[in-house]
Amino acid sequence: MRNSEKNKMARFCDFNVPYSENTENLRQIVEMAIKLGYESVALNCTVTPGTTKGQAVVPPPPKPVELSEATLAPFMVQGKAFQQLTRLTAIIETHEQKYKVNPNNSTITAYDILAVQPLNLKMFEAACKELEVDIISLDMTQKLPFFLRLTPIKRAIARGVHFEIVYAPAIRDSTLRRYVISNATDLMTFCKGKNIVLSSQAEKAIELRGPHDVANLGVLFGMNQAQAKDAVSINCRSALLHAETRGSAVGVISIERIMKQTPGVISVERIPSASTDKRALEKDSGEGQDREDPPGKKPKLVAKKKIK
Amino acid sequence: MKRIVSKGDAPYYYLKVLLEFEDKTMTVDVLTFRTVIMKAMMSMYGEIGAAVPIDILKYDVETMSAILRVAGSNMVKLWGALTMLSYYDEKPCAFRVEQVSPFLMALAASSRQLLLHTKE
Amino acid sequence: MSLTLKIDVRPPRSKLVIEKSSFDDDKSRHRKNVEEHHFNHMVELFIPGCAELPPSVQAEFDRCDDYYLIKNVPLTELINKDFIENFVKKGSLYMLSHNTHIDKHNAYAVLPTGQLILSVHKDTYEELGLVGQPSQFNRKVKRKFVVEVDLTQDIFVPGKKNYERVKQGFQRTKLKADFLLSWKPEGTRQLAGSILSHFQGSYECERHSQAQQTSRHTDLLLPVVHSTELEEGEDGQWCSAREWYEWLGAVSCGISCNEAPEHYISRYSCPDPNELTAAAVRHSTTGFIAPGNVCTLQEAVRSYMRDNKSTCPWAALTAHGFVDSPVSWARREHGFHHGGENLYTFLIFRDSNYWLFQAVGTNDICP
Amino acid sequence: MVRFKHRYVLAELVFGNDLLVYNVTQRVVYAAVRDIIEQLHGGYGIGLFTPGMSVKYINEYTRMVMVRCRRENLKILASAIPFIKHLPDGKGGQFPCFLRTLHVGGSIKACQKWLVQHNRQVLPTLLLRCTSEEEKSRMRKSIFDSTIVKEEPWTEGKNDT
Repeated sequence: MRNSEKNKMARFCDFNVPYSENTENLRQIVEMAIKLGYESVALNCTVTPGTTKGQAVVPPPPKPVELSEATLAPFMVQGKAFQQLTRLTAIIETHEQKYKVNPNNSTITAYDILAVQPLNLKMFEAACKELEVDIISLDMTQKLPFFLRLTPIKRAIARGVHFEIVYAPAIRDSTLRRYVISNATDLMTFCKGKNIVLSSQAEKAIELRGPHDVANLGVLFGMNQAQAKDAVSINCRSALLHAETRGSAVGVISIERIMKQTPGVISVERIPSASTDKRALEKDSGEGQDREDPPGKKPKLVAKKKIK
Repeated sequence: MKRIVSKGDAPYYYLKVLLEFEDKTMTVDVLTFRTVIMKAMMSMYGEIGAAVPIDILKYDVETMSAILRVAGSNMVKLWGALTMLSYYDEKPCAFRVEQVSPFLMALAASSRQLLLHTKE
Repeated sequence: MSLTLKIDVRPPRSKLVIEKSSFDDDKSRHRKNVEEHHFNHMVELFIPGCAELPPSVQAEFDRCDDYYLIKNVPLTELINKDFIENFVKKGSLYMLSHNTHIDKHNAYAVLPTGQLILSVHKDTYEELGLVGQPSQFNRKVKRKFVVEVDLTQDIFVPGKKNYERVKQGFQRTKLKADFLLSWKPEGTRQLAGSILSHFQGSYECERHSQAQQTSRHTDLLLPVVHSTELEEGEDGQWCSAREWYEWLGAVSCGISCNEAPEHYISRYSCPDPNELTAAAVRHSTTGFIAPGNVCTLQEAVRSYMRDNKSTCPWAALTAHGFVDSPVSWARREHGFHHGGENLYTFLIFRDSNYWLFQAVGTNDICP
Repeated sequence: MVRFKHRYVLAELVFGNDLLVYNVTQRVVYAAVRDIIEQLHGGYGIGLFTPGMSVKYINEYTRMVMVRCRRENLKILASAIPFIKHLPDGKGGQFPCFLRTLHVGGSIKACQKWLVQHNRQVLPTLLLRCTSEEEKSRMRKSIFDSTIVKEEPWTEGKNDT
């Protein structure tokens, strides 16, 4: 599977670099991200599906930014590589749009990460409970159009879906900051610091902040020290791994991995998923993010199996 | 022989920070630098935040880097305020926090920036 | 159940251990402390009342061993039988993976006691198939594991089950890293350089030497300390150990604290009471410094302090540990949260008393 | 049941001049509290504080206000209330006024019980303050139905669930 080789480490990630046609600006942002110590960024395309009749308007994934040798020099060391991912954020408001975010759509699967931004409670609940997405992003720069509820959030955490908090708007403007803080702390009361991804959405290079700074912001939003650091490293990785398994099949799957050196099945891991028994899920929810780490090297989908 | 173990919250925290303007030619003197920090605290935590004692132990005008000292209980707040700062005098800028430690001694060197020296 | 958000704005935890003892004390652990702190990247000596570094001490600094950087070494190379027999068992071998951030990457180290320590992520751990302990930090979510392989065990030889298992694991995972290496052979018959020739054929090797730096201070205010009292004197006759430690840090960072600037800028100044010294010298060396060197250095400083009749009231020797080392002291696990500090300072008095400051960051076990 | 816990702060509006009756609404008190918190605790304080905050009750005659906040934010509110010095009079000006915190309760009901007790004690003094019979009857009425919130409580947007 893509990227699985590189995903072994708890690298620092920024999963929201808005993609724009302005390549120069984009390059500056990515270069700044490298300078600050990020090892992985995701270029984000935001779309409102279903705006025209018929097929959703989903652009093909953006091409990675071309970087000079000099910027990549710190990664030339053994075992490191800079990773550029692509991410699609779909703004959903109606049921019609919801069905457009279909993992079977080939343009959508071409993206590494799939995120949704629900605009009302119905869509939020749908995103938490059933939609096959990796990240739920809420527009925190204004008063949320609905009240968060514990049940769907719990469900989303159990499914391994992550919530995103973007910090760059808070840096940009003091009014937006108020809303971001208020919404982020609100979200934190429900999810208790679990399954949070902190990302930038920086429009300019100067709006990016270093990973440790961002982790500290997480503490101000109500996470504890360890959780806050995870929100810029491990959780991003979990979201990415969630994305990879989503691409392989809808529903419950088990991955069997075949080693090169020793032929035969080495380990079987199960990924908790939507249609699993709810009780079993809640039991797992504590370490849900950890359980779903699929094995590192070349996992090969062998069989689909339902867990009773 | 006597042994004192202090665990948990350190009385002071030290931050090695660097102020960066989008316009690379900008420089500020130490007084302005202090004002920038105070403004950052003010906008984030209001008057109570602005009253937090912060010491600039060392400031280098050339690189606009400084070593700050703050009470341990206010460290997270100060760091957050520095992170959130985006403008000074309408000019976009950012604080880069390079090292944070409860021991001033630890800021003297960092093995992550270790340069291997070769004898000529 | 109620929903409450507890915002805990306390800083990450840290530990500072201050110990007071005498070099003459049988129970004194000064030697053990130095020897067990395996990986140092900077050693700094501060002597007040001296304009120049004493020649005997300078000689010790010059005698610090060179170290090597060996690139792209697979871990299977470390369990090579020749390597274990010729180097691990015949001397003190210090190896530490270079440019691996312990909070993000896998990190490896070989201790002079013959243990190979791997601090690996969950995926690598599972693939490795070796028995290890989950990291002491973040116990709830097990994401890092520490695997110890004792290289010096008699049964750890090719053909034995354990050995083959380790070897298979390393081959399967293809773990590789750049290593910093320093080797001190037992006895004098062998040359330290022979380890280089072992690797030179197959891997890119670089020889590095310690970088030394001296800085001199004039008219410096020294805080007054009393060798037997760690706490502040009741009537302000001497400073507390903590104040002194902060002050030494300030000197090392190049902060001038003779007089406090404007109150608005900083309220820090040299702790009271203090006395003026005409000159002071600070000498540091950076690189990959084996504890043996620190030991001899400490001895040299002690003998200088005993003989010298000059005005120097004390000397301070600080060693900074690698922030990304998987162990801090002995085999105590070390991690990196925001700083990864692990360092110690000896404050050596003329009357063979000493204070030892051991400072560790968040993800660390109390030394 | 999962719910937010709140704290209700009962405070008395103290005007510089007792004889003037100002038209103080919930909206005015809400804005005053919010502004003072922003001044004292900045954007971070206001961001933490706004969710769950509302002015639940106000009585112009007995000059009582009840402010609700989340339990964990009580300290912020309690520390900020003494700093209110003025309230806008609705004509673009300000009049001096401060809030005297009288009681903090965990539910509206507890606060109401306390308020009834309190009103009983201060009723004679309140009645003295009135100048006409009509005013007296209005005062009595307002005390009797002190339990009933006259308007919908005003907050920014809606209340929490």
